[in-house]
Amino acid sequence: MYDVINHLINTVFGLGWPSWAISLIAYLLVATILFLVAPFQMLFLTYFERRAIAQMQDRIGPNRVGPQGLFQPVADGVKMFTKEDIVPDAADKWVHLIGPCVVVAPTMFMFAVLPWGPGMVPLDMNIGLLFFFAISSVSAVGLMASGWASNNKFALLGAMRAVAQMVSYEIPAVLSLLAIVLVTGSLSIVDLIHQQAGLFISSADVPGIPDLGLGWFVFTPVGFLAFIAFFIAALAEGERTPFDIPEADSEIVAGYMTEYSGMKFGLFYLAQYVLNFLLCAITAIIFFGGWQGPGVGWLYAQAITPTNPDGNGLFNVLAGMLGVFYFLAKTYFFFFVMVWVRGAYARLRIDQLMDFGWKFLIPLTLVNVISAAIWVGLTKWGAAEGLAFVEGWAPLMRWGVAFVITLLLNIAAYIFLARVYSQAQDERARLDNEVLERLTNVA
Amino acid sequence: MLKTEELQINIGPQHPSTHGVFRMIVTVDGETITDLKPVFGYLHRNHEQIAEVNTYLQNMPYTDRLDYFNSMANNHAYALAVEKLVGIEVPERAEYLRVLMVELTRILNHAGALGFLINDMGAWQTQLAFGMREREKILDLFESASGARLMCNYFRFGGVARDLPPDFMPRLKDLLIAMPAFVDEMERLLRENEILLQRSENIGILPKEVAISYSVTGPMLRASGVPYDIRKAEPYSIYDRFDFDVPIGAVGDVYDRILVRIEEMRQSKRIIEQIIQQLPDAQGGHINPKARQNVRPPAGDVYARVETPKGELGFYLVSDGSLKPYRYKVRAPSFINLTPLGDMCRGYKVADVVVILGSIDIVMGEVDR
Amino acid sequence: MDLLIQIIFGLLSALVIGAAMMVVTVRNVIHAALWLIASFFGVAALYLLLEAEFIAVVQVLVYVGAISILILFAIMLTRSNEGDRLLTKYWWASALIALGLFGVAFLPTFTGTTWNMPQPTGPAGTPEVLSGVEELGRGFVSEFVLHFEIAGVLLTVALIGAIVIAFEERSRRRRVLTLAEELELRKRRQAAESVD
Amino acid sequence: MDIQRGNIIVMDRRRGKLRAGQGLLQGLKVVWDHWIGSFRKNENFSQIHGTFTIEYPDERMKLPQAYRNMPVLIYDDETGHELCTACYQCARACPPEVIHITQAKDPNTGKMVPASLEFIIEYDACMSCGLCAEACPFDAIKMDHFFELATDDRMGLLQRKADLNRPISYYTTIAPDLWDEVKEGAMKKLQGSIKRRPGVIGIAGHLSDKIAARRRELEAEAAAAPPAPADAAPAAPAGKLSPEEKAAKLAAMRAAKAGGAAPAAEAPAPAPELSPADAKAAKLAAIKAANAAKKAAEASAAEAPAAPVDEKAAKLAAIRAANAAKAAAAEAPAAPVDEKAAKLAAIRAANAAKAAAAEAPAAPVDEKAAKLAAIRAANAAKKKSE
Repeated sequence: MYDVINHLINTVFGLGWPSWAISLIAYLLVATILFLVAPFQMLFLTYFERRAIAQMQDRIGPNRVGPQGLFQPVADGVKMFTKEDIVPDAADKWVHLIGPCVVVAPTMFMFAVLPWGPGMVPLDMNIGLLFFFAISSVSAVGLMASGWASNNKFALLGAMRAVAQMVSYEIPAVLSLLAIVLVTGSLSIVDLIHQQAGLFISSADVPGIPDLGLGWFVFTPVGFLAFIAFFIAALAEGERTPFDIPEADSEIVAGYMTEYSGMKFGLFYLAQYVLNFLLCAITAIIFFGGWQGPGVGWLYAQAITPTNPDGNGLFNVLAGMLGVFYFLAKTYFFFFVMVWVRGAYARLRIDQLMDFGWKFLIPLTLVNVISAAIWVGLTKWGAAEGLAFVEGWAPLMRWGVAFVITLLLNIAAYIFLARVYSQAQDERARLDNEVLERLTNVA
Repeated sequence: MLKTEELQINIGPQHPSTHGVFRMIVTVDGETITDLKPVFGYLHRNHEQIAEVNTYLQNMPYTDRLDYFNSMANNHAYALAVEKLVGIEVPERAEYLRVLMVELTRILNHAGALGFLINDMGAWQTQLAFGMREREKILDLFESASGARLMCNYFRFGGVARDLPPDFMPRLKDLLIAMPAFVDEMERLLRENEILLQRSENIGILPKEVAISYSVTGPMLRASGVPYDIRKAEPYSIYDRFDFDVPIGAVGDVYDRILVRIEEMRQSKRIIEQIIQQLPDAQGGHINPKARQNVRPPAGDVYARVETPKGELGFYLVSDGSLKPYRYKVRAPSFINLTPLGDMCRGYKVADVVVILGSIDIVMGEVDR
Repeated sequence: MDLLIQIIFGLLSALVIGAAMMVVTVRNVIHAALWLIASFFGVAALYLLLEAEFIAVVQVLVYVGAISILILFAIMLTRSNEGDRLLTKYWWASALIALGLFGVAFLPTFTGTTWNMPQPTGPAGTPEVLSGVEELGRGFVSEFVLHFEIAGVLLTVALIGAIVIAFEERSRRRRVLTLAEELELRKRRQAAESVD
Repeated sequence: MDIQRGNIIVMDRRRGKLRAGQGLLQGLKVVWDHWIGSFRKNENFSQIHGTFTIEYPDERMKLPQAYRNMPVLIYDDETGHELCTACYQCARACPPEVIHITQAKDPNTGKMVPASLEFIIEYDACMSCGLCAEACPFDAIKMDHFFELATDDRMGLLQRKADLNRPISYYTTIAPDLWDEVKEGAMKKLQGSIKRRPGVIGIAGHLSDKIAARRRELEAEAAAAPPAPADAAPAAPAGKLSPEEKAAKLAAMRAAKAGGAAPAAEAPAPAPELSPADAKAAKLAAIKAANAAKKAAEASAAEAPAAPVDEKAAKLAAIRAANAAKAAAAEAPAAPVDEKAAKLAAIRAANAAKAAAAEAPAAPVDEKAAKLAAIRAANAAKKKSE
């Protein structure tokens, strides 16, 4: 973007503007595009969700407004905008107003580090992953503020639940990402994607494997478990079924949104769906290679010749388009999975949700971090790090041994934890003998 | 030190999951319920008083409006009561038609009830949609036979309003092909789902003794482990001709209620299969031609009861020899099953209240009357 | 370029200081907490301006995402005493004390620093001073391993302490018996009586 | 508990099974199957997959014949005669009591005729139970399949006879089998009641061509038969002439003359003498006036739906009839015997006026006027008779 604008202003018009002005313009442009993309994503996602879930329930879903009902979200948006904005008398007006804004803003921020295709990233931070999660935690403040400002029991309860849930499920999410970061040794999202080239997660370790763009982390035991854990945590962070407790309509009406109407209510929805999109996108990027896929690397390679080291323009564009297609396809697939899960399951209770997060998911991801360490040790380390016995092994052998060991470890951990967890659940549900005994003796 | 206060929360009468205009005054300590007081009467429609100014037949369509899910079963109970009072014979074929309709009602009620229960647990209506799909099919059958989907008004004194239309039986047979698949699917969705198990297992336990002392009936009672089914205990109509099992629960929690309902759908299907076999041989028409609809029963009183999908529905009628009942009393299963709600919810979490309420399977039209 | 950065710096500093002022002057505790969060944000932005991305992100993650939430929770779970007077009779004394303490803290920095702005690092062959994450990680497990471990132990102790307190609290709380438990209790009592 | 046959099953809770997510995967599988299946339509009852939505305004469900929504009245296509005989069985059977019937009367004799004059069903309170259709011994009231009844008018669901009338041909399109079952008996009964219906009574009010045809038929009969009673003469022209405004007006004027002018001329003579003969004459005059008024009103009213102008004429006629009746009644107090006659005449005049008013429902304004006239006539008659 910078190059294009620089060329346009300084070469075509010859204005000779300083570089900071041009980068400012470039950033503003990119930001504007992203700000436009985000709401459209949200609109499409709501339509997509409604259609998909309707089909899962043998219905048709919205199909009246526009072709196949595509403009239904637009109609909903018009409704939201024209609705009266009601602020309760007892509410804290300013905080009530700021709440939804603070919820929406971070989700927009998160677009800053999201790579859409090869080379298409607004800002390649070397700590992009950390940035992503740091920013996402900010929206908790907005939830808290709006729940408190509504001056409503249900709203406050919903906000408390939402924040508690977000804070606790950030831990398994980050821990499962930590395993991946251990394997790759980088926090940069772009780096993560580049490492997923090749065939299975081996292109870096095993030479001579063709670059099919299929070196996704999900194909390793470590990556797979991390993916499952991360996706569950993402469901919880995005307040999706079965973790949509903050807005459990059968208990606390609509949670922190109870006292909102009109476009403020719409902003919460915007934030939620954009966050969902981002979580799906980050899942696709970290575990499924983002824009990596068969053909992207090949297209790039086609154009690069000694005379033209940057590649041919047409092939670059084609590769970019294919990459964006792969990325969006994966992202929408994960959103479909979210919808799918929503179609199939009931909701957990808040204490069960906390139990699951703290007693099952966090231990599991901790074990997975250990697995990741073993994986790194077996595939990357050598005598220098104190692992002399792997020295003689062929790369494929090392890779295979690592695969088997981590797989066994993860499966064992999963079964063990599942058993312990379900036993704990049974124990909780049974009659509390101790208390009964005590009470009997009192009498 | 942290201290929690007891807090009163009103759930309802305007609340998304109270199954109508129903209010619960919940006293909570933290998230645990210490007391729950059900408040009803918001939907009171003066049903019993209206019935006393109507003639006997005119009350038939009003009974549809009691439990609008199972209008056929309500009609059955009322028709039985009046027939007992007047002494009307019912032809065999009419009895078969009656039982067929009532068992279909049982399936549709349980399909809907399970769907609503899972909805209360926070599912996004998938199970409800599946249940509603089967319910719609059965309602189509009802419509072709009686003329209406919900307010069937199909039963008459001495039989049913009209015989089955010619396309009824083929469609019913089609439906019975789909039914096992549907029930199995429902079971697969509900029975082993870990989330659902967490939400329903050992929640809202109603022990046997308490259930009996509250005179709870229907699937609620059977889930608590009491094998009491009026179809077996006091076979009315022609229920003694059919072979079916009575499912009971082991613990009496929400999960058992789900299981019992699923199994009852299977048993109802069994009964319907037997009806299809035996119906062609049945004697008589769809109604006793000698039966007058504008009955003038002799002075006296009568109590007749049936096993509706929700429990024991009884009609108590007192006649003074005129065209209109002198006293008309409904023993509504929803209402009586609702009474132990407060006790059942004590000690559980707030989120469990809606699940326990959903597992009772109430219809406010019947509770408030 | 410099001018722009100066302007941004000025704005951010104004935000930080203004928000901090609001924290201590607004009457509503929740509003104060929200202003505090705004101030944290400003600080994070200042870090970004210094090209210390990692620190900025950690500032957001820890202060905005965690600590402020903790503060909000704490405020909401305790009783609010709104309407108390903000300025006591001896406000000047507290102001003096605060200034004195600030001076004590600031004096060494003031005297010990050579106030020379570091030269902007050129593009060619400069050491990566602030690309930080890896150096930070290495530092934690090599040079500062002791500090790191001590901090870890401290946090673990705090965590366990919190759990212990929570468990004590739970065991002390009046347990509401469910219907089944009550029935079981009644049975047991009857059995105990019949034995007597 | 005494279980006769069958067993008691204790539900298996599958305890002790390791629950590690298999149940969740099963649920996903079920939903996935439905998602895959949803790309085709669910055609029949034996399927559980596929969309089963009926996109209502575009596609409609085929309603079963027995479907019942709201009750309607049936009339015969050929003769235009309604099957309803105003026997009140439906009104008695109706649980919410929303059926209101007025029975028609023979204008000449004043006797009840097996036809309804007005038939009102309050659709807004109707509970669609179908008991009225079952109770009807003449199969005149049937349950319609039309269900799009929503209206924004509060009185829009108060259905009068004109709104309720449906031809048999319509009913056979919605429920052919049900009609076949009852067809024979119903038509036989209809023939019976047609015989007992004089004039155009019992023909659905909106079928003006049927009414005209029937009237011509009657005329032909009258012409063929030995001279009709002479007293009917003043009204006769109305029937003979084509149903036009002028004719109606003329009839009304004549009626007024007959009713008002004739007795008025006679009035001075009998009044002072109070002789029984005069009283008789007065009575005769009154009756004549009343009959004439009635005929005129009826004739004009029958034409009313055709054109609003005719309605005006009817209104005029009604008013005149009322005046005539008033005038006739004015002669009455002469003798106690006459009083009775006069009263009768007055009441009849009032009825005639009412009937005339009731038959002109097309335009509410005129209807009001006619009603007003009728009420006035009734009041006047009452006053005078007292």
